[in-house]
Order: sequence, then C-alpha cells, then structure tokens
Amino acid sequence: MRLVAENLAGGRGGEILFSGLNFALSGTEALMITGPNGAGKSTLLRIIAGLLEKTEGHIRLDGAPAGFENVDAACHYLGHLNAMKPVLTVEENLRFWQLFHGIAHITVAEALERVQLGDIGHLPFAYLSTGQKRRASIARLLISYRPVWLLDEPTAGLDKTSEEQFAGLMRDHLKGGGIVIAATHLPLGLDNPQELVMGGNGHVRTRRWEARS
Amino acid sequence: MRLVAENLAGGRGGEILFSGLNFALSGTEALMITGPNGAGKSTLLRIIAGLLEKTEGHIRLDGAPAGFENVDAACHYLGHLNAMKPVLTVEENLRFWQLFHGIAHITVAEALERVQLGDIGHLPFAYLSTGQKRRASIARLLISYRPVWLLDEPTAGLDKTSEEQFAGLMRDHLKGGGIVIAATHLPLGLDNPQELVMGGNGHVRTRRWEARS
Amino acid sequence: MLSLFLRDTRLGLRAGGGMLVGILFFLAIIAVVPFGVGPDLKLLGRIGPAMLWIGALLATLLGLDRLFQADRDDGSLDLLVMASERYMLALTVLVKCLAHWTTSVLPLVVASPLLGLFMNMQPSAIGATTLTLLVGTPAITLIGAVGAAVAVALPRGGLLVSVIILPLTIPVLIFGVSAAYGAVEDPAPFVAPFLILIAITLFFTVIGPLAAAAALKSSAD
Amino acid sequence: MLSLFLRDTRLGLRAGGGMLVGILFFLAIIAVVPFGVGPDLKLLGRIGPAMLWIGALLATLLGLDRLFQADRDDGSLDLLVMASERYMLALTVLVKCLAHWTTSVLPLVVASPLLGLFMNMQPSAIGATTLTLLVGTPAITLIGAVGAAVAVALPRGGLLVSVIILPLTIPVLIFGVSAAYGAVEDPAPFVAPFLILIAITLFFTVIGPLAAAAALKSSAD
Amino acid sequence: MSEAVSKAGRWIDLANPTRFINFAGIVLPWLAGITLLVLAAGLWMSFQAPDDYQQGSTVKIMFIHVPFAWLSMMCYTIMSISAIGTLVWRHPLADVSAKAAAPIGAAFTALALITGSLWGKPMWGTWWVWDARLTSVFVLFLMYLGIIALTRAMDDPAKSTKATAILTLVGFINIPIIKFSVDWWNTLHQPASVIRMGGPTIHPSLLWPLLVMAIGFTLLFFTLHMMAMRNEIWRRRVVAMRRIAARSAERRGTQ
Amino acid sequence: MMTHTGFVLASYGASIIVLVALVAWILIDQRTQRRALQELETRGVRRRSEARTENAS
Ligand code: HEM
Ligand SMILES: Nc1ncnc2c1ncn2[C@@H]1O[C@H](COP(=O)(O)OP(=O)(O)OP(=O)(O)O)[C@@H](O)[C@H]1O
Ligand SMILES: Nc1ncnc2c1ncn2[C@@H]1O[C@H](COP(=O)(O)OP(=O)(O)OP(=O)(O)O)[C@@H](O)[C@H]1O
Ligand SMILES: [Mg+2]
Ligand SMILES: [Mg+2]
Repeated sequence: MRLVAENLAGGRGGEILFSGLNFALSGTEALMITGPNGAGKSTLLRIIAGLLEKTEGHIRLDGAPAGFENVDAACHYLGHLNAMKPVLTVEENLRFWQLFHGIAHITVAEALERVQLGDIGHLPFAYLSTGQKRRASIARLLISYRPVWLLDEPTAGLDKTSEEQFAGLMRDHLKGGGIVIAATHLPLGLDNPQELVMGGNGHVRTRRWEARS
Repeated sequence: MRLVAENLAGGRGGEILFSGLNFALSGTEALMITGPNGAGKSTLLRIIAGLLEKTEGHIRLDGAPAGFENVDAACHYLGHLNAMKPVLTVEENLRFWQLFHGIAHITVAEALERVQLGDIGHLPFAYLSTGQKRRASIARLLISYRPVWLLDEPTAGLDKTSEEQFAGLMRDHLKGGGIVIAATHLPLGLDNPQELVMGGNGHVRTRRWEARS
Repeated sequence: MLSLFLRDTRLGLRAGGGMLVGILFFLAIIAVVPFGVGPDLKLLGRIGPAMLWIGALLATLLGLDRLFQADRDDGSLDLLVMASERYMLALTVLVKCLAHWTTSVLPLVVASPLLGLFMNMQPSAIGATTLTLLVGTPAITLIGAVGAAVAVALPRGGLLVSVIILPLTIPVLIFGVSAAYGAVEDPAPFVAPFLILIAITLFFTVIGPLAAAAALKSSAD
Repeated sequence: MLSLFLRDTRLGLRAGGGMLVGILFFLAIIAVVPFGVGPDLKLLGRIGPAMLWIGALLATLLGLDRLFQADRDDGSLDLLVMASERYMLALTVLVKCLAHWTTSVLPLVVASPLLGLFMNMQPSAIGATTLTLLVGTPAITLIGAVGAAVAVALPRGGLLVSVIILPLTIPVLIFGVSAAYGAVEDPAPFVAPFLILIAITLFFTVIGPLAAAAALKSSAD
Repeated sequence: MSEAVSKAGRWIDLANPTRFINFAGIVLPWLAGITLLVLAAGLWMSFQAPDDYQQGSTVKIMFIHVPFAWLSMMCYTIMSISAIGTLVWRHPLADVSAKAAAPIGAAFTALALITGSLWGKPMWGTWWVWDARLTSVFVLFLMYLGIIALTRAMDDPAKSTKATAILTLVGFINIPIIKFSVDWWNTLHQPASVIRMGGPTIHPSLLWPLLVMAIGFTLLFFTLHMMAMRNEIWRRRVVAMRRIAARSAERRGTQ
Repeated sequence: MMTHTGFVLASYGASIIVLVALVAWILIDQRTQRRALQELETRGVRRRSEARTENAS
C-alpha cells in the first residue's frame, strides 16, 4: 500500500497556503507535519481527508486493501474536536462510532483498556478531563480498522504516560502495515518518521525527523 | 499581595480528588500544577476561580490592590475553551472582553501586536488556526488588568516561537508583581516556579520546578 | 445506519426539549384561538384542522436549525461526511431527519386527536387531520433539512433556516389542510389532495436528502 | 453591561443574517396562515391577534434554548459567572434576555401593524395587539431564560424542569390575547388583562433573572 | 481542470470580470442616458393619456404597476438563468449577476405590491386580499428577501453560491404560478390583457404609454443591474486584497 | 368617485422614493468600493490574478 500525493496545492478562502507538495508513504511509514501556527497543517490534513477541496494535484492510495480504494474511506481522522456527544456515555459514543464506521477491530472495552480508561466507560463524555477526552477519541481509532490515520495534534492535553502509550499504539498500527500522518508541535515518539516542514509562507520541505530539544 | 490556600479540598461529582492542599504565593511568584490526566488540575483551577464549590478550606488574597479584594475578581481565567465568538472578528471579541472586564491595561491593537496577530484582528475568530485562536485568547489576559492569572494548559497548540513569546509575557506579568498559576503538561519556560504535583490518587506534593527531559 | 438513528433519537429524548415544545405549541393554539373565534363552537371545529396544521408546521421548525449544527460543533459532521463512501451522505441525512421527526414531530401527531377534541372537531375530521399530519409532516422535516444544511456554515442559522424553508413548505400545508377538509365537507375531495400530499412527501424524501447532502459536502471547511 | 448587550445583539444580527431576517420570518409565518385557514378576510381579521401572538411565541422560543448554552460551549459563561463580583449575575442575565428580545422579538412587534393589515385586522385591533406584544413578550423571554439556565445546569434532567417552566408562558399568552381582543370587542375588558400582563412582565423581570442566575451559579462545573 | 480551462478559455475571456468592468464603463453612461429619455417620454405620455371610463384617474397607476409587476418576474427569471450558469458552468459572473439582481428585484416587487395595494383600495375596496395572484407575488417578495438574507449571511461568497443558486431555481416554480394564477383560479385581479394569446385587448391610447413605460423601466433595470454587478465585483476584489494584506503582514510578523 | 388623485399621487410618490433610495444605495456602494480599492492599491496590495490578467491583455 502506498499513499501518494502529487503536486498538491491547497488554501483557505481563495488564498493558496501551500503548493507543489509531493510525498509518498508506504505502509509502516509515518509522516509528521510541522511548522508554525497558521502554516496550513490542519488544512493539509483536511484536504487529505477529503473534507476540503484541493486547489490542485492528486492524492491516491495505490495497492490499497480491499474496501479501502477510496482515500476518504481508508482514513481515520482525529481532528481538534473529539466528535463525541457530551450527554452520551463514553461507551455509547464509542459503540456508535464502531457501528457506524464498521470493520470492527477490537471491542470497545478492550480499546478503553488500551487507553487506560477501562473503568470510566460508563461516565457521560462531558464528565471527563481534557486528557481523558482525548484518550477516548484515540480509542475511536482502535475500534474500527482503517489503514491510514490522520491525526491533528493528537497529543494535545495528554500527560507524559499517555503520550508514551499513544506512541506505542501508533507504532503498533505502523507495524501492522498502517500509515500515520500527524500534524504536531511536539515530538511524537516515533522511530524514524518522515517530516514535512510547512514554512508559513508557502514553502514546504521534507526531511527525516531528528530528535529536537 | 499574597494568595493563600489553606487545607483546600475539592472534588467532582461527590468524589474527593484532593484534600489538605496548602500553598502561598506572593506577587512575582508562579505555581505550576502538574500531574497525570484526571488528577484534578483543572478542578483546582476552577475552584480557585470560584467556578466550582470547594469541599473544604479557604482561599484568600492578602494585601490585594484596591478593587481586587475578592479572589474571583482578581483572577483572569484562561480555560481550555477560548471564550470567543466565532462570528465576531478577533478585535470585536477582544474589545468586548476589555469593556466587560474593565480596568483596561493596554489597547487591543497593542495586545494583538504582542501575540503576533497584529494584522489579523479584522478576521472572524472562526477563521483562525488553532494556535492563532489560543494566542488571541492570551491577548485577552493583557487587555484588562488582573493580578492573578489562572491558566489551564495555556500553551496547548502553540508553536515553539509563540510558546517562548508567551513565556515572556508571563515573566513580564510576574515582574509587575502579578501571580501566575498554571496547570500544564509542558514546561512553560518560567525561571523558578513552585511546582504542585497532583498524584491522581489524592496525593499532592509541592516542590521547586526542575527542568525535565 | 440504525446506530445513527438510535444515537440521534437518544440525544433528542435525553437533551432536547423538542418534543415538549411541539406540544406547547398545540397548547398555545388551543388556549388562544378560541378567543378570536369566540364562543362559536362550529367555527372552531371548522378551523381546527388548519390550526393543527399550522401548529405542527411551526413546531417542526423549532430545533430543526440545529439538525446539523450540533454535529458540526463537536466535529461529528466531519466524520459523517467522510463516511460518504460507505453510506451515501444523502442516506445519512435521511436517517437524521427520521430521528428528528420521531423525537420532535411524532409526539405531536400522536397528541393531535386529543387536541382535535378540544377544538370540537368531528371524529372524521380528527382522523383525517391526524392522518394527513402523519403523512405530511415528514415532508416539512425534509425540506427543513435542506435549509439546515445550507445554514450549517453559519454559526447560528436559526431564523434564516425558517425563513428559507417557510415559503417552500406552503404547498405541503395547502394540500394537507385541503385533504383534511375533504374528509369532512362534502364537495371537497379527500383522495386527490391526500395522494398529492403523499407524492410531495415521497418527492422530498428523495430530493431533500440529496440537496442537503450536496450542501453539506460543500460546506465542510 | 452595554458591551454585553451590544455583543449579543451583534451576534443575533450577524449570525441570523440581520434584522431583515427577523421581519422576514414573521412575514413568512403570517403568509402561512391564510394558506391554512383560507382567504376568508373576516375570519382572518378575527383570529389575527391570536396568530400574531402565536407567531411571537415561536419567534421568542427560537434560539432561546441556546441563550446560555452557546456561551457555555465556548467558555464565555465561565467568565460571565466569574465577573459576578463586578456585575450581579442576575443583571448579566437580564441584559442577555434584553438582547435576545431586541434581536428576535422586537422586529415582530415593529412589523406587527403591517402584518395586521395583511390579516385584515381593524386599526384598533392592530394597535392593541402591538401594544400587548410590546408589553407581554419580554415576559416570555424571561421565563424562557429560566428554562434555558436550568437546561444548562442539568443537561440530562433539564427536560423535566422545562416541562414545568415553559407552560408558564401560556398565561402570558392568554392575558395578552384577551387584552388584544378586549380593545375591539365590546363586552370584553381591555384594561384588566392588560394590567395583569404588565404585572406578569414586571414580576418576571425581577424573578426570572434571579432564578436564572441561581441556576447558572450552581451549574458551573 | 486545466484542459477545461483552455477549452472554455475563450468564453471565460469574453466574460471575465475585468473585461466586464471595462465593458460596463463604456456602456453605462449611454444606457443611463437612454433610460432617462425613455422614462421621461413615458411619464409625459402617461399624463397625456385619457382617464378610463371604468377606472377613472386610477388607471394612471397602471402605467407603473404593470411594468413593476412584469419586471419583478423578469428579474427573477434572470436570476434563475444565472443560477443555472452558476451550477452548470460555474461561471463567476453568473453568481455576481444573481447576487446583484436580488435587491433590485425585491425593490420592484415591493413597488408592484405597493402600487397594487394603492390601486386595490379604490377599485376593490380593500388594501389586500389573499387571492392567488396577490399571494403568489407576496411569496415572490419573500423569496427575494430570503435570497438576499442568504447571500448576506455568509461573508465568504464561495460558501453561499451553490446554495443560493439551488434555492433560486427551486423558487422559480412561483413564476408560472404568478403568471397564470389569474387563469387557473378565479381572483379579483385583472386577467392578462397585454401579453396574451390573440393580441392585446387594451385600448391603444392606454397601451402606448404603458409600453413606453415598460421599456423605460426595463432599461432602468439593466442599468442598475450592471452597476450593481460592477460594485459586487469590486467588493470581492476588496475582500480578497484585504485578506492577502493581512496574510502577508502576519508572515512578516512571525519571521 | 372617479377622482382618486390621492391614490395616484401616493403610488407615484412611493415609486419615486423607493427607486431613488435604490439608486442612491447603489451609487454609495459604488463609491465605497472604489475608495477601498484605491486605498488598497496605494498601500501596494495587489491581487494574485492581477499579474496574470495584465500579461494576458
Ligand atoms: C397588491 C396587489 C396587486 C398585485 C401583487 C398585482 C400583481 C400583478 C402582476 C404580477 C401583474 C403581471 C401579470 C402578467 O404579466 O400576466 C399584474 C398586472 C396587472 N394588474 Fe395587478 N396586481 C395587484 C393589484 C392590482 C389592481 C388593484 C389592479 C386594478 C384594479 C391591477 C390591475 C392590473 C392590470 C390591468 C395588469 C395588466 C394585466 C395584463 O395586461 O397582463 N392590479 N398585476
Ligand atoms: N475556516 C477557515 N476559514 C478561512 N480561513 C481559515 C479557516 N481556518 C483556518 N484558516 C486560515 O488558514 C490558515 C491555515 O490554518 P490551519 O488551521 O491549516 O493552520 P495550522 O498549520 O493547523 O496551524 P496551528 O498550528 O495553529 O493549528 C490560517 O492562516 C488561518 O487563518
Ligand atoms: N464536569 C465534570 N463532572 C463530573 N466529573 C468531572 C467533570 N469534569 C471532570 N471530572 C472528573 O474529575 C476528575 C478530574 O478532572 P480534571 O479535569 O480536574 O483533570 P485534570 O487534572 O485537569 O486532567 P487533564 O490533564 O486531562 O486536563 C476526572 O477524573 C474527571 O473524570
Ligand atoms: Mg491546526
Ligand atoms: Mg485539565
């Protein structure tokens, strides 16, 4: 499986934020998108997810597993918002997304266990702390299978332990042949991701991630 | 001026999260609250802000400047949510809060300049990126004067440069005799803050902040 | 899809006052119209079906503006739109409309016979009105869904949604009311307008979700 | 406080598309009525005041449930509550209600004479209805504000309380309409129900904000 | 995408906004002049026209009422055509045209309603009845206002374009209803006497002033429409340039 | 009964008022936009497509 973006350009409100973007990720590879605030990281992720029109270029998934030929359908998108209803319990929320997304992977209880929310599933989502909310949303990625994960600042609000656990989850996903694309300001603890630095003035450059201070 | 908390206990939904908490901060001092997700950091901040009932104990402000005798009235609270209306422009939002909070400090334009949003004030708030939104909320702290700043994960979503700039703003506030209390998972770049580690199991301990990896 | 329906009905019942407000409207009409009509019970009975229809129309509007807005505010809408490969987005819209109708309009249809009694309507008129409401109100919800989808890009579309859709709901009202009268008054036909009403509902069952889906697709940003 | 009023009116106007939408909304509602009850001018003239009042009820309730919810969702409510040392919270509530009333109900009151013409109402009935609307609708807003505050405080139990609170609007409706008719029809009195209406509004001007403020205070979490 | 552009390039070139503005700059003064002349002539002719034996001097209202009524429908038709242009060819000018026409159409519809009411009071004895013709024109007025509200409600025109176009097209059903309401339902209102099968039935002494006035108001409509379109194009440019200014300023700030 | 000059005058008057208001609004709008454009141009802001169209024409 290969996710290929060719000559991608995107913008907001009629104005181009980046253009001529190329990258190719095969299964087990991760891409980190970094850059200053307002550079267009979230915009790029939303374009890959098919939530925004691209101004130019192509994205395609080569050799995708059956059922995931379409890029949108192959992606899990974890945005800034958690996509959970505050009045429903965590379990109700997750069970809904599992049924809705289909292709169940692990059970809701198991997923909650993995994000250390095992005994909190019965609480209304509104009752969770910020980090717990984020972890519950991360559980959403686990309960239905999708080969590509699109993550927008996934670790915002997580404590150190959860951050490491989440890195573990991402590594598992990569090991299983998945792809991870994450926009972030913080190191994510991945082994050797590609990095895409968005300059905030249309400049884009790709490099290998090196541990930063 | 001294902010004193004595034997403070607080909880959520009838369950005690922490108790027997004591701290005292004089002007120019900062307190960082750390601890795992769900430990009660936000709860503690909301109790200090008067938004939640405390289960036990006292908080008082000794020798406060005139007009700030009451703790609530002396605090700026920056929560997870930005308290801005998406349809209004950044400037309209800030000008509203300045008028509403009173005690104008610096002008809206100046504040926007300080958070590097100088020329973006006329855009509707909804058009900003996550980090820009956060910076706009930080500008809210600057336009009206309050001696105490209560900050809940203030740097979530900020890029490296803005993080440093924000550290500078906090240092200025401290230098001016103010107090900063911040709940955070990330180092904030303050010189020598007190640290309050919340254990997630009712244990609380105070120590001096040491740079962590 | 069943899961979406269940979630939305659950939300509607747990949080929203939609159901209640609909019935409040009926109450308001019953409390207020007799003042205008005076003690003339016959007249009251005559305008009963029209009043029930107007009440139902207005009650359906309430809360309709939040049909997609709520999902957009918490980010669910993104995921619903992204899933359009698996489920046609129009189907998702249809299911959401169905859930909205079940929680906020159906109670009102169920309550309408009781109100008919208060309005001194004949049994046949009561039956006909209830039937036309049952058949016709889904069309209003579906038309409203288009308005709600168009306005979702607005942070608070409220009034605008109603304004856009009210003129479009007029045909539903006309045929609903005339079918209800057709069952009672002799010269007026019942079957013809009733069939038209069914046709309108079926038409909007197809067109409404498609149009709303198109609007939602282009609104995501 | 003026700033809060300005912000909320601005929000109401900007998001809904402006004052235009408000007036348009009532025009649309009133246009719907003749389609329902038929073009009988005499009948329209008689039920006119009742219809205007029902339209006003709808307009007031639209968006009212989000009065505090919107502020809570974006975190503003916390800051409003924290400022209760500077401004009494009840005052804040009152100002918010006033802004809501100005943006969504006042246009109706202003437009009601025009609508009266369309409904073929007599000049005296038009005057009386406008006057009662002006005096009575604030009470509906204030009652609704209590409901909205309670709903914010108890997201899951809110429905129950709304069941108790919202029907309180019915008496306002009844006195408003009966005063409007009192001005036209001879046997019915005008002054008595009108005074009661004023009393209700004054009562809720005091009680409503206090109750809502109490609910909000205890809701913050 | 790029092939489509080159194929349709000629069309877009002919009607690209910059060209349109240049074109409007040349045409507008002439158009405005002719409009004024024809309107003046029409006014003079209407005051010369004899009173009607049935309707007395109120027949003078006809000379404005009927053109306003016609224009209200024509304007909506133009908007519907523009809507098709938006949906099918995605032509930027089509959207501008629809948006610019809406307030003008609303004004003409309001005038048709006002003059009709003012004519109705002496002729029918009432300002307003809910008959098919009047009601459908009233609904047309509501549609105009709804479209205006929708286009104004979003500050990013790209967002409301499609929705407005669809709404406009859906509302077009109303136009035949207005036109034929007098034939389909029996109403108080006059049946068609000018634009009808089998030629006009109206007396020439009234017909000529009416026609001249109608032409004058039509010209007025086109003049105003062109001006409003030009304004709209400029407005969009200003918005775009403001954004660019803001963005470049911010970049300077962060670096 | 045959003279209803008031109604005639009222309808002509109303028409003139509405039309004058419409024309005035369009003219004012025109002036506003022109001013704004000029102001932006003096500040040296250019549209992105401007270079392209200038080359083409
Ligand atoms: C508010 C009230 C009225 C409205 C909305 C209205 C609307 C219209 C419309 C839309 C047309 C164009 C019809 C077409 O082209 O087929 C029209 C034409 C006309 N109206 Fe009215 N009208 C009103 C009142 C009146 C009154 C009171 C009179 C006279 C007693 C009148 C006399 C006419 C005549 C003579 C025509 C020309 C018909 C023809 O030659 O086709 N209208 N009106
Ligand atoms: N809904 C929107 N409408 C118009 N412009 C927007 C919108 N959202 C973002 N923008 C603009 O697009 C640019 C890029 O935003 P984006 O959210 O992609 O940035 P980002 O790289 O994710 O930044 P951050 O690190 O702050 O999350 C910003 O300048 C922003 O002002
Ligand atoms: N509104 C609420 N109602 C009931 N319980 C709540 C509510 N909000 C939080 N809690 C519970 O209170 C506990 C502490 O939450 P709090 O938000 O204070 O944590 P925190 O230390 O800020 O965590 P984080 O680092 O994730 O922000 C959590 O276990 C949470 O489940
Ligand atoms: Mg972002
Ligand atoms: Mg927290």
